[in-house]
Amino acid sequence: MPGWLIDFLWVVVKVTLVIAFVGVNFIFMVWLERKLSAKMQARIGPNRVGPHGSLQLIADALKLFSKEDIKPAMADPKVWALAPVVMFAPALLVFYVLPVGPNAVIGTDLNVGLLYLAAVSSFTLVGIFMAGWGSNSKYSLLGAMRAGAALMAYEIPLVLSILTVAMLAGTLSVQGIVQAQVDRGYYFVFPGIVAFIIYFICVMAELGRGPFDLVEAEHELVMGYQTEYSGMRWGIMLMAEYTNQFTAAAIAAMLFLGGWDGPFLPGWLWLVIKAYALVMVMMWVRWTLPRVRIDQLLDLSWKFLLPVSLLNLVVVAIFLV
Amino acid sequence: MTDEERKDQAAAAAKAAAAAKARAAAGEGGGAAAGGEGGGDGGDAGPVMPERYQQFLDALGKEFEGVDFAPAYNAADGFLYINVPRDRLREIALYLRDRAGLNYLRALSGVDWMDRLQVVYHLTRVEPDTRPELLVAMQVDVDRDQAVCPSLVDVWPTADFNEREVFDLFGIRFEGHPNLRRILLPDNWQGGYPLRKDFVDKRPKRQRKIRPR
Amino acid sequence: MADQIERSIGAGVQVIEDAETMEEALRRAHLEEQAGERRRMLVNFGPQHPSTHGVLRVLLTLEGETVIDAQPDIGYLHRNWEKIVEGWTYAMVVPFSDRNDYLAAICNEQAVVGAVERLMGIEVPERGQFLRVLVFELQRLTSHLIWFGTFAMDMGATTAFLHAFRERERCYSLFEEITGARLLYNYLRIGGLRNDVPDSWLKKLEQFLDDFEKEAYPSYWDLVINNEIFRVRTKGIGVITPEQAIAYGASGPVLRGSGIRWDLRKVDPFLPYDQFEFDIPVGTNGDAYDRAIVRMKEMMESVKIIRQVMKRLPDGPVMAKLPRALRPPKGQVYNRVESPRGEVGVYLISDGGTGPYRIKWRSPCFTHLMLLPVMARGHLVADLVTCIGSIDIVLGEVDR
Amino acid sequence: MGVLNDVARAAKSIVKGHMVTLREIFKPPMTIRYPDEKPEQPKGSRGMPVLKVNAETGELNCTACGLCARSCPPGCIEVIEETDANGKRMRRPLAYNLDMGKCMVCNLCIEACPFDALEMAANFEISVYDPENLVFNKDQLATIWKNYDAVRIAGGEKL
Repeated sequence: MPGWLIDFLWVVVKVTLVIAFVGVNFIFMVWLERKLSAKMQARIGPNRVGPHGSLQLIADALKLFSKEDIKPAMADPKVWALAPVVMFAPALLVFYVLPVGPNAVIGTDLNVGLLYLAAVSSFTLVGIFMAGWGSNSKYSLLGAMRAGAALMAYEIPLVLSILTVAMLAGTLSVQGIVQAQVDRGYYFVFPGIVAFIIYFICVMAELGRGPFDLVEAEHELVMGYQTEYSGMRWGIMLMAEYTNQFTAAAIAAMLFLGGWDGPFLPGWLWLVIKAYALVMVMMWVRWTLPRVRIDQLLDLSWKFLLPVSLLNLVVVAIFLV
Repeated sequence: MTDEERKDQAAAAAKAAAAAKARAAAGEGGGAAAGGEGGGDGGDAGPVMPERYQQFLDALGKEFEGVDFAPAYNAADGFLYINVPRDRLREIALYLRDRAGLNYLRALSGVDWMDRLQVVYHLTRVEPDTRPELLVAMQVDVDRDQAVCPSLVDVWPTADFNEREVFDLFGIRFEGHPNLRRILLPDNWQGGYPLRKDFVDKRPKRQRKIRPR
Repeated sequence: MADQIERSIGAGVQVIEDAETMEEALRRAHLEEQAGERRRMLVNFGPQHPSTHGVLRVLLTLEGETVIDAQPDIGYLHRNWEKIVEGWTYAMVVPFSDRNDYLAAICNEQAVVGAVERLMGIEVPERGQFLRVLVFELQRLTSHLIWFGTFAMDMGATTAFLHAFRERERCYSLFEEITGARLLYNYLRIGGLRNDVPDSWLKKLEQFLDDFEKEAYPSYWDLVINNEIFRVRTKGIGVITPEQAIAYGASGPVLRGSGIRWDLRKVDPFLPYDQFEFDIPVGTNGDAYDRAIVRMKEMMESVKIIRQVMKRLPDGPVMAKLPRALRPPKGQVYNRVESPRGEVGVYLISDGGTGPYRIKWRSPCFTHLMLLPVMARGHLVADLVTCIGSIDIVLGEVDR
Repeated sequence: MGVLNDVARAAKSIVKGHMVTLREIFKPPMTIRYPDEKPEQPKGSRGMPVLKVNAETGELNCTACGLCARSCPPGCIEVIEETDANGKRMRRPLAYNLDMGKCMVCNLCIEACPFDALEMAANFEISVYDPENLVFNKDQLATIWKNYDAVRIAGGEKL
C-alpha cells in the first residue's frame, strides 16, 4: 500500500473516531445535565425511556430528526441554512490539537497550538451572527447582537489567561505545556489560580452558559438567535453548543490540570475525566446563579476581568517564571 | 414608634372596631344614605358619629355652604358617606385632598341605581404607623343617559385605570381623562355596558352538547 | 379626546364608536416619535410571555434596549366577576371569590365574608376567628413562596423556583387536609369556618414551620436574596418614591417597600391581629430589592403569628348559629383586607335580598399595574421583567 | 479598598449559594412518578361530588328535591324527578346529571342536601377525550361513590 494511502486511511480513522466521540459525548452530556439539574432541584429527572432515562437522548434525537424543518419566509436562505454548520465546525477543529498521551496527539502537535485554539474558539461568533442576521426577525437580531457583544468582551481576558499559562510553560504547543506540568510535578492551576478562574468565567460567558446565558434568555428574547430554527438544524446548533462546552473544559483540563497525566488509568481517560469534572462544575454554576444583565455582563469584562488578567500576567511574569 | 405606643394604639383600634360592630348589631345597621330608590335623602346622621367626623363636617359645611352633603356615618365600615354634586366635584376633591388630608383614593366604583348612575370614591389618609381616623366616601350622582363626570386623574393619579374601567363597564365618560379608552373589554366589543342593570347579553348562547342517556 | 359617534342599534342598545383602539393610539404615537428622533422599535411583550405571570400584554416602545414607554394592555382574563355574582346568593359568592386572586384564596374569602359579617353585625366565635388568622397567615406564606419562586426564575435562578415549590407543596398538603382542596378552598363561611381543625393537623403544621424556619428559609436567603448577581439585578430597579406610592394608590409590600409602614393588620385590623405580637418590615428606597426584602421578612412574620395562634387557640365552636338563607339589611359596606399583594376591598351594596345588589372588587394588582409605566421607563428590557415580578401581580385579580 | 471587600462579599455570596445546591443533590427528590405512584390523599379530599347509596336497600338516598341544583353556583346539576304511571311523584330521581365540565368542586351542594344523599369523593382523575363524557349520570356517580370512601363535611364539625 502506498504511503500516502496509509496516511489518508489513518486520518479517516481519526476523524471518524472524533466524530463518534462528539456524538456520544453530546448524548451523554445532555443526559448528565438533565439528571444533575434534576438532582439539584429535588426532582427525579428523565427516567421514562430506558433505565434512568439513558435512552432519553436517543428518543430526543429521533424526535429532532422527525420534526419538520421550518424555514421562515423572510429569512435569507443561504445565510440562514449555513449558520448551524459554521457554528459546529470550530467545535471539531479544536480536537486537532488535543494531546491524548505522552507522545500521541490526535492531529499534529502544532508548536503554535494555543494561538490556534484561541483563533478557532472565537470563530463561533461568525456563526451566531449569521444565524441572527439570516433569520431576519427582531428577536434573533437582538439575541445575535447580545451574543456578539459578549463574545468580543470576553475574548481578551480569555487570551490573556491562556498567555499566563504559556508563559509558565515557556512554549505555545499544547503537548509541550502538558509535558511541562508532568516534568515539574505540579499542575499550573496552583501558580495560575487567578488565570484559571478568569478562564473559567470567560469560557462560560462565551458559551452563553451559567449566569451569562443572555444569548437565549428565554424570558426576554424567546430563544435568541435560535428562535427561527427547528428540527435537526436546531439539533446541530445544540450539538455545537455542548461540544463547545466539552472542548472548553478539555482545554482547561490540559492547560491547568495536566491533561493526560495521572496514575494507572490511560492518558485519554484522565483527560475525559478531568474535562467532565469541569463540565459538571459549569452545570453546577449554571443551575445555581441567576442571570446577569447584558450591560453588567459587559461591565464585568471590561472593567473587572481585563485589568485583573493584565495584573495577573505581570505578577506571574515577575514572581513565578 | 415604640412598641408600647403601637400596642395601645392597636388596642384603641380593637376597641373602635368592636364598638363599631356592636353598634351596628344594635342599630338597624347600614348607612341610611343608600336608601335605594330615593337615595341621598337620608338626613339623619345614622348611629352616633365620632366627633372627629363632626369637626370635619362642620369645616366642610363652612367651606361649601350651598351644598347639601346629606352626610351619613356608616357604622358597619366606619366610612362617612357624603353626596357631592357633579359640577363642584373637582373643587371638593381638591379641598379634601389638600386641606382635609385625604391623600389616598382607595376605591372608585360605579353603581347603577336604576333611575341614575353613581360614582363612589372611598378616601382615606395614609400616614405611616397611624390609624386612619378619617374615612370619607364621596357619592356623585350622574344622569343615566347623559353619563358624564369630571375626571380626578390629576387629583389622585390612581383614578386613571379605575375611571377607564368604569367608563368601559358603565359608560360614564370622564372629562379631562388623559386617554379614556377601553381597558377590560375587547376593543371591538359592541354589546353595550355589562355592569348596567338593563344589560342584556346579545351573544348567542352556546348550547352544551349533552348526550341523552 | 376621542371624538365619539353615538349610534344606537336595535332596542335600547347604545354603541359608542371609539375612534381609536389601543393599537391605533400607539401606532400614531409611534409614528410621531419615529419621525422625530432615532427609530424606535414597538415590541409586543406578552400576552403569551413566560414571565408575565398570566396573560398580561405590555406594549413596549424600545430605543435599542432601553424602555421608553410600557403600556400594559389587560382584559385577556376578564370574565366580569362583578356581574356574574350579582345573580347569586351570598353563600355562592364565597367560592367564586377564590378565583379572583387564585394564589391567595383565603384572603379573597375573608374579604367577601367579612363584608357580609360587618353588614349584619355577626360575631364569629373566638376559635373561628383565631383559626381564620392562622389560615390567613399560612396563605400569605404560600403566596409569598410562589412570588419568590417566580421572581427568582425571572432572573434565571430556576433552581430557587423548584425549592420554593417544594415548600409550597407541603403547605398545600396541609391545606388539603383541613379544607379538602389544594388551591381554591371555599373554607370560610359567613359566620365562621366550614369545619374545625384536628389536633393532629396542628402538630403537622408545627413540624412544617420548624423545618421551614431551620432549613428552607435560610437557604432562600443564601441561594438568591444575598446573592451578588440578584442584588445587582434588583438594586435601584423600578424605584417608586413614597409620594408616588400614595398618589398611585399602592398598598401592601409595594407601599411598604417605599418606606411607608401601612399594614391593615395593624392600622385597621379585620381579624383579631391586635392580640398577637408581630412587626411590619419596611423598605427604604422603594426599589425591587427592598420590595423583595419586605416580602421575605413578611414570610417570617407570618410564621411567628401562626405559632402564637397555635399556642393560644381557645376551644369552642367555629361556626356561629345562623339561619340558612341570610338576608342582610339594606345598606352598604366597604370591607378591606391585607392580602399578600396589598389591600383587597369589597364594596358591597345590599338591597335586602339574598344576594348582593352590587359588589365592587378593589384589586391591588390592578392598581399596581398603573405603576408599571412609571417604574419601567428608562430601564432595559431585562429590568421590565424584574419590575413586573417585583409588584407580584396575579392576572385573575387584575382582569376580574 | 472598597472594591476588594465588594469582591470578597460577592465571592462569599456566590459560594454560599453553591453550597445550597450541593446539599440539595444529596437530599431525596420531592417528585413522585405519578401514573405508577398515586399521591396519598387525606380523608375528605375534594375530587368530585357523588351520590350516596343506602347500604341495606341499595337505593340512592336522593329524593330529587333539587335543593342541590339550586345552590350550585355554575348550575351544573340537573335533577329530573320520577313520576309513576298516574303522575304521582315517586320522590326518586329519574335522571341526575352532574356536569363535571362546569363543576368547581365547592362543596355547596353537599352542604345544601337535607337528605345526606351527596358526598365528596377523592376521585380527581376525571380527564376524558370527549367533553360529553364529563356529564356523569346517577349510575356512574353511584359506582364512583362505591370505590372511593366519600365523606360529608359541613357546618363547622370537627374533622
